[in-house]
Amino acid sequence: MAGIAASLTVRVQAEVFDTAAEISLLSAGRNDIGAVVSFSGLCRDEGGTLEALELEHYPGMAEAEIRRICAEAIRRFDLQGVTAIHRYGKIAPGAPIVLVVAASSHRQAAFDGASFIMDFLKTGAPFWKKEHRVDGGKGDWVSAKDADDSARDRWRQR
Amino acid sequence: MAGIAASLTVRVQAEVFDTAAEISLLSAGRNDIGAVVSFSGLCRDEGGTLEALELEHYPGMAEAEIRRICAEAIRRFDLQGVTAIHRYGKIAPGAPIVLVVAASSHRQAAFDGASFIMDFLKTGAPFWKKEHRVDGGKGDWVSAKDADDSARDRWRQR
Amino acid sequence: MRTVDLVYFSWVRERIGRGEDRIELPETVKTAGDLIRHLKGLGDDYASALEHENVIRVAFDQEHVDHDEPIGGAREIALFPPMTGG
Amino acid sequence: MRTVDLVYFSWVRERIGRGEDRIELPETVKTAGDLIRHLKGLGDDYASALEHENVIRVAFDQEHVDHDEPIGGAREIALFPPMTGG
Repeated sequence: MAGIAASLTVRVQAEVFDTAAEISLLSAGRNDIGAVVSFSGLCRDEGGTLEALELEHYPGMAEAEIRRICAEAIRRFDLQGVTAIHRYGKIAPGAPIVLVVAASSHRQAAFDGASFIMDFLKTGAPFWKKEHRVDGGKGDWVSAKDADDSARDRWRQR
Repeated sequence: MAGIAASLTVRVQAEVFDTAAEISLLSAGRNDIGAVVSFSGLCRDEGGTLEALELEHYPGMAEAEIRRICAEAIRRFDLQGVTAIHRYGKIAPGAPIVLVVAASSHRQAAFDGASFIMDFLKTGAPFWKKEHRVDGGKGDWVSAKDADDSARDRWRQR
Repeated sequence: MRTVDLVYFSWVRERIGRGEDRIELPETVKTAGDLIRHLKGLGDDYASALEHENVIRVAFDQEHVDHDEPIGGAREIALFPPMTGG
Repeated sequence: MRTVDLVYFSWVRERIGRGEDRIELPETVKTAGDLIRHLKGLGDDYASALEHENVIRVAFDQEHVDHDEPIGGAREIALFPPMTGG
């Protein structure tokens, strides 16, 4: 789709978002999109011990960094549109934390685009998770995982 | 999640489906799902020449084959839930043809699960697309692509 | 000889001119490939539909099989081109 | 000497005890790594927060940089642990 600008929407917000509405918005009124892949990241509770996750973020840089990652994905995979939304603040188990939607004329590009954005967002977007426990115990900061660095680095070897 | 059966929903239908509702259904009321990946395949019009795609299918086998593919994905990637819906009949440009939703505790499994299902569905589920043209010209059957076989075969090399 | 139901899809169906047949299976027809070659001898429509044998896909009782698969007790045999769904 | 704004996040912020500082930058502090070592000499809170220098991430004016990046004209410098969003 050279010559037609891809649509890019990035938001960093405390409010819950409407996954469904965001997905339909990205492809609404267009006939040139063949594939839409969405990723929803939810607050997961391991065995009922988590009261909530608290997400701290770096205002300004969080949005700027996600925007840089998405723009790179659009260029690299020739995407037709991307929406990325990341929440901050207290998030209860089962609630959504992040949404990435990638649209393309072809399915592999849409899968790769969404996966690329998530891998770089995990390791590069300035957010930090702290656990609040049901038993009122002092919250721990979630540790970064080596597996997340590895997931990001596989894109550099391609 | 060994010991807890994964949920599997497969439907083959003429009616439009509600992508949004299907995605939320799969994770509703659960706190153990960390990642949900959805793939929507839409009827794409290359330059305004397509009036509609007509999808022929093999009743019975279409659902059975999709179910086999999804069950294999659940086993291989330890998915917590899968929804797969495929339409048949006449489908207008911009309208949805197929939806695959995969839920897992981890993001890579959800991405791989949805991508695996789509790659095998493309090459193994008994559906055939015929083009109806705006100019009324005789419709052509869409040809299978070698690239789709290659996409499927990469899962066998892993 | 025993009877099997054949079903056709997409351009295989269009070229044969109908969506299904019920045929008697000669003893010499042991595999999916044998069946395709047998059908090609039954008339021009079959010969045209099944001309390129290697692209024809076969399912026995709604499961994909290779051309060298023995027909065994299969009751419904489907012949169709490579699939293009999704 | 010139003035820069420092901002901290997550456990770096908690250990230093506040979210931001404004400090005078000595001429000898040329890079992100120099700054981290300089701060560690300013008190126990900084020393504790920045103990393991190699895990500390740095951003100049809201862009990630390596520890050997020259500070140049950066006005806002952020120090934080590895990120855990998504």
